[in-house]
Amino acid sequence: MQVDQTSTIWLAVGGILVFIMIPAIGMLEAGLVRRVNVINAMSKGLMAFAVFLPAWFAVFPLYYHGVLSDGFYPTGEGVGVPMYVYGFFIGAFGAVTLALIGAGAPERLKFGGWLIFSLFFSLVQWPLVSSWIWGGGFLSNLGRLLGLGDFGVLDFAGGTVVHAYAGLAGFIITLLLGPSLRRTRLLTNGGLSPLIYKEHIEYKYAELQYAILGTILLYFGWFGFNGMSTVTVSEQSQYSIGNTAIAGSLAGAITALLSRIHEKTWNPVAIMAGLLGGLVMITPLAGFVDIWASYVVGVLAGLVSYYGMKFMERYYFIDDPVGSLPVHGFNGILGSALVPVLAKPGLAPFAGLIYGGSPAWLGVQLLGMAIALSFVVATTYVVTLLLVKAGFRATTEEELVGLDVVDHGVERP
Amino acid sequence: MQVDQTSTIWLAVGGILVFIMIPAIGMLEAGLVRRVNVINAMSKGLMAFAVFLPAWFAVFPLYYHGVLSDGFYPTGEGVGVPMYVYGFFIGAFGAVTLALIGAGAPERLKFGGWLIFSLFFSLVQWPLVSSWIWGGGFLSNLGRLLGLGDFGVLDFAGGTVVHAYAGLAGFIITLLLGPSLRRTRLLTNGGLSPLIYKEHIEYKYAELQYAILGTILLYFGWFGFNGMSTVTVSEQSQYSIGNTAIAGSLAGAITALLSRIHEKTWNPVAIMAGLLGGLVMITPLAGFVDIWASYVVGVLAGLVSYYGMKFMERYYFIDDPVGSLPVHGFNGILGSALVPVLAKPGLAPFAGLIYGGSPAWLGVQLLGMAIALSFVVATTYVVTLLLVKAGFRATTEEELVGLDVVDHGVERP
Amino acid sequence: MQVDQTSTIWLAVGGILVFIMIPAIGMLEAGLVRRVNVINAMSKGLMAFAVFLPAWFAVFPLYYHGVLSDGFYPTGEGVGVPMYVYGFFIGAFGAVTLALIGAGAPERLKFGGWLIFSLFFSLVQWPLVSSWIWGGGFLSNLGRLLGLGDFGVLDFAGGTVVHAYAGLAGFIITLLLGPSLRRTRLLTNGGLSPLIYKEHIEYKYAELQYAILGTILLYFGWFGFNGMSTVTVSEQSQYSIGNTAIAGSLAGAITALLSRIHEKTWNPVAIMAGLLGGLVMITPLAGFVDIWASYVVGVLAGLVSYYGMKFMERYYFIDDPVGSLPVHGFNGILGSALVPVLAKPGLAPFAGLIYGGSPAWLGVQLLGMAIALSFVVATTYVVTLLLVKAGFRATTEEELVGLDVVDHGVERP
Amino acid sequence: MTLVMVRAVIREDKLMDVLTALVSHGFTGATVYRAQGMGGEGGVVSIRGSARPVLIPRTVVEVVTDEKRAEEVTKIIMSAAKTGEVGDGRIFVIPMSAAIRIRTGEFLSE
Amino acid sequence: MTLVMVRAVIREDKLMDVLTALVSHGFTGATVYRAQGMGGEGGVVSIRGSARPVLIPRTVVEVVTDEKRAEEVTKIIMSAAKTGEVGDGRIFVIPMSAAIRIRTGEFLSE
Amino acid sequence: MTLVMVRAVIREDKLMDVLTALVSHGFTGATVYRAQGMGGEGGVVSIRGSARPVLIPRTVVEVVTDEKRAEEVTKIIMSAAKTGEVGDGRIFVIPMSAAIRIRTGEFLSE
Ligand SMILES: Nc1ncnc2c1ncn2[C@@H]1O[C@H](COP(=O)(O)OP(=O)(O)O)[C@@H](O)[C@H]1O
Ligand SMILES: Nc1ncnc2c1ncn2[C@@H]1O[C@H](COP(=O)(O)OP(=O)(O)O)[C@@H](O)[C@H]1O
Ligand SMILES: Nc1ncnc2c1ncn2[C@@H]1O[C@H](COP(=O)(O)OP(=O)(O)O)[C@@H](O)[C@H]1O
Repeated sequence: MQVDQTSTIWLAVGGILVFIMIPAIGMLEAGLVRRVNVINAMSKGLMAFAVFLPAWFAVFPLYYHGVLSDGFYPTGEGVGVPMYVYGFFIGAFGAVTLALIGAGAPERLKFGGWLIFSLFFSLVQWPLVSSWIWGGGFLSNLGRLLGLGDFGVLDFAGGTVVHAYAGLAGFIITLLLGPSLRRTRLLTNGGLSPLIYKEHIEYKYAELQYAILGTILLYFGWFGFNGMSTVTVSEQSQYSIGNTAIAGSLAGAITALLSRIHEKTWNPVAIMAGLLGGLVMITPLAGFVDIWASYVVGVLAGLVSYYGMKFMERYYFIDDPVGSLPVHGFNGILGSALVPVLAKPGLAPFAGLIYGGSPAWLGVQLLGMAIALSFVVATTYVVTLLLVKAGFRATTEEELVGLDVVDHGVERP
Repeated sequence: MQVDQTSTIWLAVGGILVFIMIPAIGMLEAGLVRRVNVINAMSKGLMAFAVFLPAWFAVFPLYYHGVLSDGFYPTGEGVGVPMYVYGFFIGAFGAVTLALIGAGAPERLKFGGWLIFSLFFSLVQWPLVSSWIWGGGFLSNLGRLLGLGDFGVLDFAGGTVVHAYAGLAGFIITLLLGPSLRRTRLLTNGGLSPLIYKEHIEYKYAELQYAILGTILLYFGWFGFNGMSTVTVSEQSQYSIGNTAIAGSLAGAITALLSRIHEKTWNPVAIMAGLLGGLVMITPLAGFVDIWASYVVGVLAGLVSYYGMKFMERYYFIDDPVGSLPVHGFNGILGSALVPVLAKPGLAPFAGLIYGGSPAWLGVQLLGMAIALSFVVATTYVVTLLLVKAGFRATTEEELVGLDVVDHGVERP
Repeated sequence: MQVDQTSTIWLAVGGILVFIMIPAIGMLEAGLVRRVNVINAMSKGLMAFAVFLPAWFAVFPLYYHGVLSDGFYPTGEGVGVPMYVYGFFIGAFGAVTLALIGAGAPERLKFGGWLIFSLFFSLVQWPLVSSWIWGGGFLSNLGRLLGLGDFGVLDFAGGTVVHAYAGLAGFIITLLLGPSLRRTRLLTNGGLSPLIYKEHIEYKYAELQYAILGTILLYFGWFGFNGMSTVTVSEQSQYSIGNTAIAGSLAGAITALLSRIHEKTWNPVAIMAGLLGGLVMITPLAGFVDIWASYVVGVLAGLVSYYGMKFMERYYFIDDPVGSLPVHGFNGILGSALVPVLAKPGLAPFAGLIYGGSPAWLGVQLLGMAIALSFVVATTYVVTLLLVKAGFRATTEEELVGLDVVDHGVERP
Repeated sequence: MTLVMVRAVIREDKLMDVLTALVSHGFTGATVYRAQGMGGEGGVVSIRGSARPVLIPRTVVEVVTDEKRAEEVTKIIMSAAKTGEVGDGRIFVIPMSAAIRIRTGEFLSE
Repeated sequence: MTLVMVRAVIREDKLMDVLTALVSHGFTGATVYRAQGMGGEGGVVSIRGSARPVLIPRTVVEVVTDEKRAEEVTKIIMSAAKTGEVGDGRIFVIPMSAAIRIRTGEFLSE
Repeated sequence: MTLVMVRAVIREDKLMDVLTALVSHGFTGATVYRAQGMGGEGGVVSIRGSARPVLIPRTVVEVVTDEKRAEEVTKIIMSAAKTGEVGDGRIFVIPMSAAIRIRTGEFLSE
């Protein structure tokens, strides 16, 4: 087989852009947690690829043999992308997923426990689940298996495989870890006793700038994430890129406006939630839909992200300061569900409902998502339970002092 | 039409690189303003693309129809770049312009007012002005319209369309906002009364590191900005890239030296002004001139940037802590004016004066620049006046407390 | 000659990625030095390219004529990469080397002295040494010169030309500057007197986050550094990229583990040393070895980086807070020495020992490395000695107050 | 007239309330410090068996005034800083022997 | 009972030791400040001919207690903060006239 | 001999001048704090109708000395910190009952 040079450049550059998103998620988390957990958050960003990539390169050919042939990822007749370039591109998505899960359950899981989860994720969970959809696995053929036509679960760049996955897994972990001291007290209507006050006051976004930097690097990398998921450089590339530019931006503008309306302030955390939420929702759709659809998605994602975050804040037992469940979970699920609705023939292999497509696809898509995500939830639940049992939940004392000191021996003045 | 794959990669990657410059300008501003405006500066960086991109994708085909055909940007015979990839590339330049204007008028315009200006800029002002030069508009045909030959305004990557534009627009806004408290007192020879002292002392570059980070990301992105403005990958690409590497660097070395001479210190703010000033001045020339010219430009830009900043500091009524007018305005204008002087035949469509070119081109170029920039100045003036009238000028009190609290509700310890 | 478009994109993008590593090294240094030297460290990162690039573009055609022909870098029959694109790519490596040397000798060399060294480095030292190996110079033909066959020194992306070079040069400078006050006192068993206590306490990694950011940008850029050193896009590209992804990550995981074992904490500084050490060791090998080899390299580099740093810490007269000698020097030398051992036929021009290759190559490689590095050490020694004689060693007082104030006039609160 | 220094250790987020209350009662001068406090039960946690005090972010407001008005200042601060929860802080009153305005050199008595 | 404020200027890295020692002796309240110190010989360097004081990072621990226990507090701090090297710091004892708990308004006598 | 604490609230950028002046007169010990000040007119602004105090960056220099030399210290600080503009700051003198050197345990009388 011959090397398809332009596709290889496309995926190599794409993988590099996605790569920077991995530690950027650590930056984002660092800006939204207590000051005493900043180094812990950034370290998780580094370890996400340090653990995932070596594991992934060793195992992905086993899981992804369905789409590899002869050392190449076949992109056409007689030409292809060398296997390890393709593996690098896909692997970067996996490490992003891992980093996102980490950000969804910050401040209370000890580092050793997190690394054990990371190993399970890297060797088994993600390779398996992602291969079901992207590696030629059974969910990509679900329609045929069920006798519902050629339809399979379609996920352009990871609405389900990355974002809904991470949002739900992070949610399960954060739930099993139990809320932080602050949340517990709010839950039990306890007052501002010294210790809880300490937690409370240290959430004042003392280093919000890192969250902004993380958001910048994430948006930048997302053009590789979505933009280069077309694999080949084609007319489709203009949609994967243009839609990404529009949906994230518009959603950020929407949440900015909503924060102004409801909070009388242009809340930067809301702006970031919107930008990222818009990017998440367009992810599964980016190369499959027309430009106008990204405006619809942008507005929807703005609403989902803003009200989703406000909604979650009420439930004190869910301690998700980064907004992982609303931003990644909700938007990822809704975006994935919209694929069989908005997909444009010519861009996607099948037509969406609004283009007169078959409702069977929607059924296949939703069923497939449910299967994949249930598996993620169930296995994450079991592993986390074991970790909590094994003592990797930080004690109240450790939580208070902060993981920077407890896990990393770093005490910044 | 067929997709020109290498050009499409070139412009997609270029657009992504330019994209990161947009929020990087917010970082740069954050490092040079008072500590109480850091989050405001970074938020403007985020909103620059959040507002501009959705607006731009909706309107640019109307303004740029002159260079689009059949859903493609025609780069040659029968091949082309898909329209929305081209639109993304150009659009990123627009958002950079908007972010630069914001950085040129920091700390005194309330966020709501800034967003209103952003809308006007995104829907009307920039699409119109940029299309005159880059979209096949009348300034690109000015010579023919005036019967002065085939000459048009040539601006390789935005010396006029981006930098002179932003430098002048920011200047107008900063002028109409009136100087900050500190400047006002210096102006009226008032002393170090508590309030003015507060402003004074908080300008001590407490977080200069963000300006350095911003500068790094800007230089990085500038290789897409200038480097990939060749549209196709050709011999010209080595000039657009090489000249960018040289001119910015050399100008930074020059300003470093000048600061050592005049201030007895290697002033990091001067170094950054030089690096960026050199990049600005080479921008309109990058792909049109030979390598040696970038050395000339580097030296010139170093002088203009350093002495320009020192010169502006005397005029207390111009409150431009980021140095937008000298760095972007002066260098942008001078660089653009040098196009018909230094352009090398074979690289540029016409020969510059030093290669025996026609003085008519210089006339056309200067006239065209004057038309474009006058329009920018006039419309910016009107819109800003309305905003000031509408109460979007921060009051002295708000200015003192800082926009982070006033506009974003963020108070960092 | 015709422009090879895909190679030109590959090297342009590669050069841009390598470019961001230059200032990133300043960030890395900033996070590991005393708080009063942060701006100095970042400024060195900026000046590394501000000085190097203008010098380099002027002189490289003289040194590199061995691989240039007719304005192109010949990559094949009748096609090529435009000379200044190639020059930009290689030049970025030179500026990285310069920045690394600076980071290896922080906090005690005054800025003016550093700039003088930078000029010598940029005009003479690096162009010369690098051309011996990469520019068709005598070390690339050493085997033939010695009658030992076609073998030459092979250095895929700069194990010797960049990392061993920088590690040793930085070591020589730091040695000649003499240890900092803190080290001196530890050396003479002096106690915690006020001044030495001040130094001691300010090494508490107050701004460790910049080191993490620097590491992130370095890893990101390293995909251009190693990944795109294949020049053409080919099957080799999957090794240069895949091996880079694996070796750095695995080494980071190893050092994390080692720090947990020895220090009972997941030390972020150790993690960074591992990530960078792994990248360094794979650098000379990246495109020449099979995927499995990067696992071997990852483990080796983890061990070398961790124990190397611990080993150096004992020798108080070597004051290398950034770990430049162990991370860049040791790993760079070992990685380069492994080329004639691990090189896989088909990827590298000759077979390594384990593939039945000739031991003569190993001899040629080691001899060549010794020649190049001895020259670096000797010339660096002479120049530094002159600089110290000329008074560019900061006095104890200046050292204490910090170079931010002394050299840059910046005093952050 | 004797001067005293009223030094209140308060919750960080009560600062603006306290200052505003002071100003509205005519006390326009104060110096403010960031500090950390250990106090009451709950301030010590044990990490791996060894006790480790937990420091809580605090703000200290220092108002110099004459002895007679000290009680008023104390009351103003107390009512503005109080939440009723453990950890509201303390007010310390310290006698002074002199206060001088640098600008004029005058000795202050209020 | 008269109260005093014991104010110790200590090395930054002795803070946890000092606080732990205080707590283990039953003194659970303290307020902590970051500061910088100039002191003893070696605190002044000359940069380009002009003297420039070098400030060393310090932590200040403030414990209010009654006069009789002040000596005990002083001793606890001294033994925990001492290294024997120049620069260990100072302890200052300042008389106070009142201490009030904001939460309850009660006057404290210990 | 009685000791006093001379506590000067000065402009942030006068710190080095003040310390240098102190050293050159033989006072080599001092402790320095970052603080924020509210004072005089102009320290309060109104944001959306409600008063909000504006805090100005300040530095506090604390010099412990014996009562007799307190005036000298005060004068040194005053002349070094003065600009003549509103906001130059204040000097407070606080009586102390003891000062101890941690390293040696000796009671200091100067
Ligand atoms: N003995 C003390 N000396 C100095 N500061 C104290 C002392 N006791 C308490 N404080 C300060 O007062 C703050 C509040 O005290 P705490 O005991 O937590 O609350 P409360 O007074 O409401 O019981 C502490 O955080 C500490 O800063
Ligand atoms: N006269 C003083 N007034 C206020 N603080 C002082 C005074 N002398 C020393 N200090 C503080 O005590 C710290 C230690 O003093 P130093 O003289 O260095 O040590 P030692 O007491 O061990 O000789 C200084 O850093 C300073 O903060
Ligand atoms: N009553 C006070 N109590 C404590 N600190 C005060 C008091 N009055 C002033 N200060 C401090 O002194 C500083 C300068 O006071 P200000 O009134 O602004 O200047 P001036 O004394 O020159 O009129 C203030 O910023 C504040 O820190």
